[in-house]
Amino acid sequence: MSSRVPLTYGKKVIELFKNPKNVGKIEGANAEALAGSLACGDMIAIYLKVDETSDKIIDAKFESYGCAANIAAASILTEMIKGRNLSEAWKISWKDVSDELGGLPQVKYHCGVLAVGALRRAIRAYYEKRQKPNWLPKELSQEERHALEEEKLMEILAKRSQK
Amino acid sequence: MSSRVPLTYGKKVIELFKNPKNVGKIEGANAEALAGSLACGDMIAIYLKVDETSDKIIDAKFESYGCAANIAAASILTEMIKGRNLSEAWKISWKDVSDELGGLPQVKYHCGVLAVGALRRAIRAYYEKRQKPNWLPKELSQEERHALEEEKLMEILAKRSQK
Amino acid sequence: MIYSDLSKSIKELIEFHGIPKREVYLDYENSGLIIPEALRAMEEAYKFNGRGHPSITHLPGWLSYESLFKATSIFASIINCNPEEIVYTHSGSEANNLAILGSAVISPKGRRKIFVSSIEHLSVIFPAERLEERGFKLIKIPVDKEGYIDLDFISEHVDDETLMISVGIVNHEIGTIQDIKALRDITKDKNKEVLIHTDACAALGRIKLDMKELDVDLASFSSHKVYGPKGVGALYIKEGVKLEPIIYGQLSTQKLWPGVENVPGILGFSKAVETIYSNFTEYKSKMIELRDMLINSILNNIDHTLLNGPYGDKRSPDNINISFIYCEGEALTVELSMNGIYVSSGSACTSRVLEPSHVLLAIGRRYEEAHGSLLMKVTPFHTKSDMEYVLEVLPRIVNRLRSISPVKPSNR
Amino acid sequence: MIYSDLSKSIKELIEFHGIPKREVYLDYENSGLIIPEALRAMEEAYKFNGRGHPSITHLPGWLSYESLFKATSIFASIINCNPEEIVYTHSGSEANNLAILGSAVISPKGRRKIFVSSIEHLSVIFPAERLEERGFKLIKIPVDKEGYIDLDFISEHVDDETLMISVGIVNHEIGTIQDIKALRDITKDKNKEVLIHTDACAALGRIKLDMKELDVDLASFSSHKVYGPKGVGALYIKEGVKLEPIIYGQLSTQKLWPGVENVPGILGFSKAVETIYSNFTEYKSKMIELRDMLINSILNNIDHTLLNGPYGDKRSPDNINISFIYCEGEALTVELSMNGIYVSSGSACTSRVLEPSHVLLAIGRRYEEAHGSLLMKVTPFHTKSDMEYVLEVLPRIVNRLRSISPVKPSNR
Ligand SMILES: Cc1ncc(COP(=O)(O)O)c(C=O)c1O
Ligand SMILES: Cc1ncc(COP(=O)(O)O)c(C=O)c1O
Repeated sequence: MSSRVPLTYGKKVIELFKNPKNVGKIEGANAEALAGSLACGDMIAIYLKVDETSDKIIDAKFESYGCAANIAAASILTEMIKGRNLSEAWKISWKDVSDELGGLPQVKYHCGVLAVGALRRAIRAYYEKRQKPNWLPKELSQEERHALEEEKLMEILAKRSQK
Repeated sequence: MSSRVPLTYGKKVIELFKNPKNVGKIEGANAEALAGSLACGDMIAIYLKVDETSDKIIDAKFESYGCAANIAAASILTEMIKGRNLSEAWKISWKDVSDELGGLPQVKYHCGVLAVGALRRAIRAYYEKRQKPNWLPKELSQEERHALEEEKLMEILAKRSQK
Repeated sequence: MIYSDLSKSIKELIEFHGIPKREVYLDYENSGLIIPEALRAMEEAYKFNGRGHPSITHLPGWLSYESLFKATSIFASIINCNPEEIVYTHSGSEANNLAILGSAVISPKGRRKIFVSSIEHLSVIFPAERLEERGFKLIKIPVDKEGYIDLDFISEHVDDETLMISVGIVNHEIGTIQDIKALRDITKDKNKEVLIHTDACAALGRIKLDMKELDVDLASFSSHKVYGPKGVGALYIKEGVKLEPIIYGQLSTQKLWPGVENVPGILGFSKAVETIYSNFTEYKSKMIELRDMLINSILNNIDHTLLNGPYGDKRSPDNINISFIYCEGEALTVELSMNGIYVSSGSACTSRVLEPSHVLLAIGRRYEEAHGSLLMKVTPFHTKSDMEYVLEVLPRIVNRLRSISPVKPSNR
Repeated sequence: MIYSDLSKSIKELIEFHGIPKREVYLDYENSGLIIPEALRAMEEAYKFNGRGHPSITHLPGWLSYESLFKATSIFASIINCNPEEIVYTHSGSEANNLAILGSAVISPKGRRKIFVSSIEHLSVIFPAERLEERGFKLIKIPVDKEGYIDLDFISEHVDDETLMISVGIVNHEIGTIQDIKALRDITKDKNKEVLIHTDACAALGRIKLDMKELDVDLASFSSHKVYGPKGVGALYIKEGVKLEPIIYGQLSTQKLWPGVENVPGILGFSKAVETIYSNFTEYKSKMIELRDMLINSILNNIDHTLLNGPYGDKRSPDNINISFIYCEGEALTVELSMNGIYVSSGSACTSRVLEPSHVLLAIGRRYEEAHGSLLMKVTPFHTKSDMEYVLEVLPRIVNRLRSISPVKPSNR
């Protein structure tokens, strides 16, 4: 098989992979979203419980199908956003996630992107039936765009290979 | 350097290379000839003392500049011809020399050719001032031709490289 | 990433990982142990023969030549060919490149079609794709769900323009043992000039190989795949088949690959092959026993698993390749490693290219099935207790990963 | 000749030859001893690291990676470059091929001129000649009587169309140490895009090498030439310089040469380089002492001898190449062998091609001078007493062969 990429995960990644924080769904979550797909080999679901008056994230959980970096990225992201306002949470970039993990190998940047993509989708989902705040951009952010592109690409590839 | 050919000399070749028979010139030789050249890296001189009435070879010696196979070929050829008539000696081919040596490696066939070439030239030299016998062909034999070709080729190559 | 960062992070990782109490190494798809006898043969050569190298005008050279000759004769007699039909390279990849590119260089006009199966090793597929860029026509032979090539496709498509066909006798990922003799007969029936190449890197040491019986034109081998030293490959070239070098320099006893021969490596390689084949019957049944122990237990005890490749006698004795659906392969390999079990995966996450294993896709596996695949190869030197350990650890890991996943077997 | 005959005749030869009482091996132009430290490093890798190979998703892979990293860093720091600038092949010949062919593959339009010196190793000249067949223009740089390249020629001929220049820093046959820095400056002055390649296979371990100072783009190395294991070569590729692979397959940490890395071999190679350079000052003066002992004594005591290559400091510390006029080189090597002295020769008789050493012809030696040449290379591990033995035996052999010859020094 083609397993020849140096996976130079830092200690933090492996630690969180072994013992991820905040795994699972949230009973009564008021926002959730998915990014990635089985075909991608990468999929992250983010569940948020947001305080309706303060827009503060009271609880955050995730589910992940993917590599060690994927699980670690989702785990650390949920830790980073707990207790923050949605507007602050929105500002977290894939790079912030990677830094918090002690640096991701280049081939694994997309794991950070996917985690942030899922989070931002969840935030958008939260505002779906609510008044949209000014800080929420209309256009897709970089991370959301990348997640979407990956999903579409895989759909095409997967279809092609099934022919 | 380019020294990468398997030299698979038989025991006989090495034995004669170490202790060649009939080395040197003959005092009062009545025939002698040279084949090859320094530039070829291969050169054999054959000296013959021939009984004028019987055309029998009474003594044969050689000098050689060349590889182990070259020295061995010249040595064994002088042994093969001693006591023979010139007509019999003429008939000895490079293949006979090779066989007598227990087989020469392919890259060394030309050593046998050169030895026989020198001998045949000596025989021709002998008949230079004498009545030529019927068995002596007018045209150059294979071995003589090859010796000549090698000499000419080397002359050209050597000249070219000196430019 | 630059070297010093890389090194720091790997060191950290190694430290954090720790040395597991129990270890079972199964990543023979990549590389593995060396047989002690082979290591010893190589060491002795370095001490006594290594100074010389064959074909020189002195004693150490002759001694080297003689030892090289002996080693080659032993290898040749095991695969039933003449020693003159063997040339050495430095790896199986090089042997495959030499076979494919070296035939193409001197291909006659009008013979520009090359067939390779869609599940070949990349060191067959990539050179063939290079030839495509240079104007050859590359045709990928389809395979069925177990990886068997479509023989009808060959009899339909091989024609006067066909130069060569390359199909591995044992597939390196899914263990499919092809019927190369049938392939050969069908091909030569259409055009007897077609060169038949088989990549036998994953076959040597796993099945008996007989060049006379297979009657192929070219066959590739790799030393480290048969538990010999690294740095040695070999190509069988049937008498009369012509190739051109593809790397240029001083040729010596190796008439197609330049440079000083790796004589000590070659002696180690030959010794490894000899050791395996002198215990072949025993080793083979040992491997089959261990293989089936893993396959049967995993398929029976872990849900949503799929065997990749054929089951039973038509499968290479060493090969276990199973997809764990709803699990991602890299995560599996990393967690297995932390438990001392070392395997590889067909997941895209563990490859340089975006896509998962081309072999699994070619047999019709979906992306998610390929992503969740694990490849393990047993050797005659593994024990039942090794397998028991794997069977104890693996279900736990699969369960944990599935429990984290947003897509569960149940909610699909 | 078929193998079985060959084997029979070699066995006979070995038996007849016998093991000489005293042996001095000097054929380092071909191959030679391995440093015990290097052999040990390789053995240990096979025992502990060898199972894994770098860059895999498990512990043995990470351990392998780490050891590969360490070995490369040591080698890189000795030749003063970054470890990222090293790629491994399996031989010096492969490194040279990769440098030359791998640059040409992606050469920009209009850059089709390649310069190589006329005394390069065949693994540089042959790939360059292949490129000539593919439409490149090959220009051989002339050399003077000592083997120095003509720098004026370069400044006259290098132009906008020039793609690359390849000149070995130490010539493998005549030991000439080129001024690569001057070559570089003159070349880049004419066209700063020109790639400068130097074959450093004969230089490593003999002179100090500093990639930053030399400032070349590409440099080739061979492990067994520096008393390391066989099966390892390396190419220095300056940061930013682009090459394409010339052999295709699975790439891993080696981004230009496919196949599983020869990690144990690489560890042995690095250890050999480290061992030599940590004793460099001592080793160098030792080699120079032995070299000059041989050269001076032969030139002084045997008539009609010619030193090939420069004398003194500008000559590689290990290299002795002398023509014995009126003697043929192969005969010399064989008789020396029977006396336990193992050397090589530039005679046509010892080469596959009709002609004698192209290096000797290029420096203006006549054919008969080239035919009578002997090449000996000393190591730091030889002794004065070894040299004394050579000096005792050699004159006797030269005299005997001259006495058999039809052309004597006197009658010319
Ligand atoms: C089927 C097959 N072909 C070729 C190769 C390449 O061999 P190597 O690693 O010696 O280049 C391998 C192993 O990696 C293989 O399994
Ligand atoms: C200058 C030079 N270049 C290249 C090579 C080739 O190295 P290798 O034998 O590792 O292919 C050699 C040695 O033979 C050499 O001396």
